[in-house]
Amino acid sequence: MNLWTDPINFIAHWLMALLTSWGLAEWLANFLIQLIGVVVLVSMMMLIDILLVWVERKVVARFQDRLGPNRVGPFGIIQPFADIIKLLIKEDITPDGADRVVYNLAPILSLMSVLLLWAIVPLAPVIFGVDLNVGALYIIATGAIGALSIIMAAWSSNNKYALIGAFRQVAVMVSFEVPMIATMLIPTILASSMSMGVIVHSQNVWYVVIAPLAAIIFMITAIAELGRSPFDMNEAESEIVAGFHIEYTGMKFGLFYAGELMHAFTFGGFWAILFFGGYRLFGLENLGPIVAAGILLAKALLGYWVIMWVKYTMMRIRIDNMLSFSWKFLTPLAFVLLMATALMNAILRGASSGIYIAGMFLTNVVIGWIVIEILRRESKRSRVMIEKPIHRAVARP
Amino acid sequence: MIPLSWYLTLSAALFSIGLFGVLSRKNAVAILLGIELMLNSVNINLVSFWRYGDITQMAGQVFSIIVFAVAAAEVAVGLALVISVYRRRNTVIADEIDMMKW
Amino acid sequence: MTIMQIIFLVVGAVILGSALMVVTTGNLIHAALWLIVTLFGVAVLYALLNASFLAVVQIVIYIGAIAILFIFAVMLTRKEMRDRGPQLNSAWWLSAIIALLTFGGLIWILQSWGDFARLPADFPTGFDAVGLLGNALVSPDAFVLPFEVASVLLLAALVGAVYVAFNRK
Amino acid sequence: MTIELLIWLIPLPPILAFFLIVLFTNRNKALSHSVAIGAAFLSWLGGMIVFVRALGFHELGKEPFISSINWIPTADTWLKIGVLVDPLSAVVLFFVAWTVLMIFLYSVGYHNFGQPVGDHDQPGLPPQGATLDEHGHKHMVPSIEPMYSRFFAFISLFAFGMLTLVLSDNLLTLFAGWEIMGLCSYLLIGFWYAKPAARAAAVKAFMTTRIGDVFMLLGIVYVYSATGTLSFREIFQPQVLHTLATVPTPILGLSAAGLIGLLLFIGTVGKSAQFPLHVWLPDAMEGPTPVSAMIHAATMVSAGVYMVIRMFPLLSLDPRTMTIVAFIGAFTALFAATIAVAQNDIKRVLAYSTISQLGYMIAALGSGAYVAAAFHLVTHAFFKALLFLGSGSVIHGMEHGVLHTGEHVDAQDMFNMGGLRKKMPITFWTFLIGGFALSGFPVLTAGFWSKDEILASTFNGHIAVFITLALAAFLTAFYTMRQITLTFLGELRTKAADNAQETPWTMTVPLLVLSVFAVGAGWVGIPEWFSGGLIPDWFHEFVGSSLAVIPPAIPFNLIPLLTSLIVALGGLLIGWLVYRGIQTAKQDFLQIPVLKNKWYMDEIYNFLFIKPSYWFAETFVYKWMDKGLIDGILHLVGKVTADIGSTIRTYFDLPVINRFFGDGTGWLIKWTGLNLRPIQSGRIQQYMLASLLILLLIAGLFYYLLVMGIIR
Repeated sequence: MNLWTDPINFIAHWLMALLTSWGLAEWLANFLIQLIGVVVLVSMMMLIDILLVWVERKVVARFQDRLGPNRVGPFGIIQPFADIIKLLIKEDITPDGADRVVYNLAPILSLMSVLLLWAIVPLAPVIFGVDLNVGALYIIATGAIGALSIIMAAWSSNNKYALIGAFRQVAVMVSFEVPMIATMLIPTILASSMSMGVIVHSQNVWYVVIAPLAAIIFMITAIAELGRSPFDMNEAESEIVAGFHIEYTGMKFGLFYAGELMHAFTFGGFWAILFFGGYRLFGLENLGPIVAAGILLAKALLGYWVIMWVKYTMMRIRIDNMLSFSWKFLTPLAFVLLMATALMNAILRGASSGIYIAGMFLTNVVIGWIVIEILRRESKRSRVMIEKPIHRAVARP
Repeated sequence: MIPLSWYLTLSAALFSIGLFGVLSRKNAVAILLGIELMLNSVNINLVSFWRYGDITQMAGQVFSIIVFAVAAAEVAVGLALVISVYRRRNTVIADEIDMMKW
Repeated sequence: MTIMQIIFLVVGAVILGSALMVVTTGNLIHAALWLIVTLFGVAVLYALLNASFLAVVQIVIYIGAIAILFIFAVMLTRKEMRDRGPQLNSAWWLSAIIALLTFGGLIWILQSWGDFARLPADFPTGFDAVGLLGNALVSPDAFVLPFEVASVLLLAALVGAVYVAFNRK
Repeated sequence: MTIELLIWLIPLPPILAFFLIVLFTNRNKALSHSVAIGAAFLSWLGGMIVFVRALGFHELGKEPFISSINWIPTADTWLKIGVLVDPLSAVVLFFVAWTVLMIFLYSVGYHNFGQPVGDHDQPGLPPQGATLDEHGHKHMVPSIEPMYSRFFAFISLFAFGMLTLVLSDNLLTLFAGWEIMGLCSYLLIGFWYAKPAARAAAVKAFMTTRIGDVFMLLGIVYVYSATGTLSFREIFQPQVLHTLATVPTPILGLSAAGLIGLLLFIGTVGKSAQFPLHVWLPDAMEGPTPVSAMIHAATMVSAGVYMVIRMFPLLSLDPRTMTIVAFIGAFTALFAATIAVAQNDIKRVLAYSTISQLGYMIAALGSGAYVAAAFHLVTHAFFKALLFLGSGSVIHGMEHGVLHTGEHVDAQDMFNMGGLRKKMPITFWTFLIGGFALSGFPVLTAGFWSKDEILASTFNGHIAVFITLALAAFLTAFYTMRQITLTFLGELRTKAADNAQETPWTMTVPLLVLSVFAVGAGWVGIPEWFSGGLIPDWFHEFVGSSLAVIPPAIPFNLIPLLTSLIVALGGLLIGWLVYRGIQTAKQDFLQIPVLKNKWYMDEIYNFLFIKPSYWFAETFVYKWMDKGLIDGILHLVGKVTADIGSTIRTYFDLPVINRFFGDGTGWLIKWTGLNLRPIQSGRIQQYMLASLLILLLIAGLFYYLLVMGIIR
């Protein structure tokens, strides 16, 4: 075992030897090493986060046909640091009648819920925080904490707009979690495990080929969970000034902001892990863990780019349309997909991999076609209804 | 190695605290909170019995999952009741909801 | 005093303390938030008991759904932000006595049980509890019936909640 | 798919069809009947596959297709449900599948599918016909049944019951199917529930069969308590049978086996309308004709016989039981036949003939002729279903004529028909085949072989039974010919008959199919001596093999053969000669009251059971006990007490009680109530508090007592 093939464990052993030679108790040393690992991981992520600010601003500028930050440093790459300084020196206002503890706790929770996700991300075969055997559920769990932080922020800042935003956001989260879980279960079925490591490891063929629809749905639900446009009901600037973080200033707002970017990036990463083979890229990952990690981060960046693309090219959807979109369209579709996948998986289990993949893909194609048909009919009918609406009494239970 | 007694004591304490909440809180929502505490203590017992008994027998975990389901159902219905009561009587104080007397 | 025990004691203290806050704090939102702390502690306990699946499910269901539902309910059933006046009813001391009695009685009966202080058999490595649980939940000679009944119960609760809370105006 | 799984699946489609129709498709008539027929077809397909596999598989009697699963946990064992196909149930399954499918098909035509909706039809009444306005002149045509889908739902449920019963491998599921069919027959007899007659008939059928069922349930319970199992295979273990045969019972010295057999047999008496409990079957003809054909000829009444045949190893243990069975059967055969000769309603004749034929089977079984009984069961199912459907077709044709002419005649009275052979040829020929089969027309028809086998097997041993059955056979041939002559031959007696017309293909096709079986079903059982051993008696070997020891073939004997030839041909001939000339009911010398009124059975029952219970309730309990005795005493007591009371009131009550105690108590109670009122505060938490407090106290008390050892 050398630094190249297995850096983390290498360093860990070295540290272990060092600390024990200093006469630390076994478990204490172990604990310390774990702690150091966590700190390193988190700070790395925060570093990436800072870069993400720059990326985001550049990309949005390009989308809006601007130059974007280009003054501070080459290509304005130092811009984020300037932003941070600005945020830090801003006045930190706490609104009157706010619930101080909760108010200050919320942004931390918000960022924490994102960073927690990275505990289960397998950056490389040998670089991962912990390989939970219930990884998929873990993602949802942390998402729950995120929703919690939003509610806390909104309620504690004693502001109607904030509360409305939080209500919307939580409604969205709760309703989009359902199809998200369902789509996460599809890779789970295919890999017959919830552990991210196993899922990545068993993707000799990327699951996006085997379950393309699932990948798409996952992306949509992910964007909704993030509360980014077109699903940014929680901070619809034009309606409720900035939603749940309306009252936050300075670094607290900065935490929310960083959390959002990080969240987007993380979901890009999970998209890659669940459907695009994680750190695997045609055997390149065998060059070494560092390369593998690089591959994963690159893929995550691509997913993040897709999210930004959607964000800056689509306009906001009304809340009720959005919820009905989740409940009446995504959820049924996701469950149909789930059942179909399970069924085909059981049927094609014995078959050769070629047939297996072809069958799965065809199933998806067929389902997708049917869905498109239904949508076409539906939209036609709704158009007719808009042209000459039928006045019927509102249904009462 | 943690002895079973710790878990049982903890859950008993949690149960009693929940009981206290149920009996003494004014606000109906708070009463439901107390009930949640009691359910959780029950779950702790179930899981710890699973762990300290024969771990190949899944009954403990299965029943705690069923308790999850029951808790979810109970909260949904209970809060719905509270909300509709609030709509009609404009209060959620358990003591003020006393139409059923005399 | 192993590290496990230390963790347990810390978590237990957190659980009990936050539970006490839940039932005593005057601010309902805080009560709900304290409940979340309690639930989180319970999840950690599950993790200590090697029931990882339950731990995660605890967070997903309780914190992700139930607690948030509570906060909603609290927000929906009030006019102003703070609750005024005492949150405990007049007979709270009696309730406290009863709670204490219950606790004492439980412990008293438990400690007379032979296996009260038994130690766990150490957990076999690579023991797939989740798989077993899944099989137990769906295999006909195990718990599929209770499981299905629970699902039916959930459905009924769903419909009932919608019906009860529906605003007829 | 293993054969066992297939057997499991056979009864499924009808029940699914039932729920489908009841829940979803009952608005759409066409969909409903296609669902029902589709289900029947699936069951038929499965049945045929199983049957063919059963044929192909020798040693079926030794190890039949059997599979069973646990159903209800009892203390330490399970009540199992399962399926069993041995030779017996294979053949029964065969004819059940066929008849059911045919009758489903027939019902479409019978309920006038495709005809317009009636002018003033309403649910619960038979369709009254619709006025059709064809270019100017109006005329009446049959109208579609208002409760069309409902009918198909019911018969689907019925088919499920029958298949369950046939395929079940234990008494429990058999009984379940049995009761499902009882329910269905109630629903279907009372299908036109707005007709009082139909209502009464339904109730009568239900009550009468219920009597039998109760005894049967007793028998089943007895079996379970005696052997601890209900599965046929386990009951028929030699040692179990032996114990059953040896254990004595308090009741008239029968052995346990004998008593169980008797109880179960009473169930059969109720279900397949044997002598004391036969009264419901003729009235059941109030239901639609397919129902009569399916329930009261082909399947349900056969179920009773099937059950006793199934329990034959148990039954045959006790000679006394066998004798009772044999004589009840023989008597019923003759008795019903005598009634049948005097009926004018075309369906009632068939009903009584059904009773008598069932009597045949019971008698054969009672005299130990296992195979003969099963054989007659099969053949009879086919030709009796055929006859019923034929009569239904005749009635349908007549109704068409009645509607067309508007002439008010009973469409079921044979004296209003006559000469219909020209009007409805297909019905005529198929009916003729069925009739000849029923009367046992020699060599060709199925009835001959089965009946002859029965006669032959009763001849050695039970000579009395033999004679009775021979007489019954003669009467059978006689009334069959009477029916055919009155209905089809001679000239047209009414305008309605003149305007009768052939029924649609949905009704004629089943007739044709069934007539094929009515002829062919007999040939599988031709005894060895007839063909000189060229054709083996396949049926005998096949079905016989389901017994532990295959019964020996009946030795050839001239007398029974001659008898059956004579009675059959003679009956037919005489029937024709007599009724050739008769045109109206007046000329019919057999219309003597005692036969017309079915030996006054209903009146006797009325007198024996119904009147007495009425009298008991009305006169004895109400008039004498209540009014006379009790009220008298009460009045006396009342009078005396009133006097005493008034005195006491004036001198004691008013001053002491009222003033002091009365008002005092009132005041006290009011005071108490006022002071206790706060306890019921309507505050849930206080209630909880109190209850918990008391709970804790009680718990502590009990714990204390336990520790003290005062209670243990």
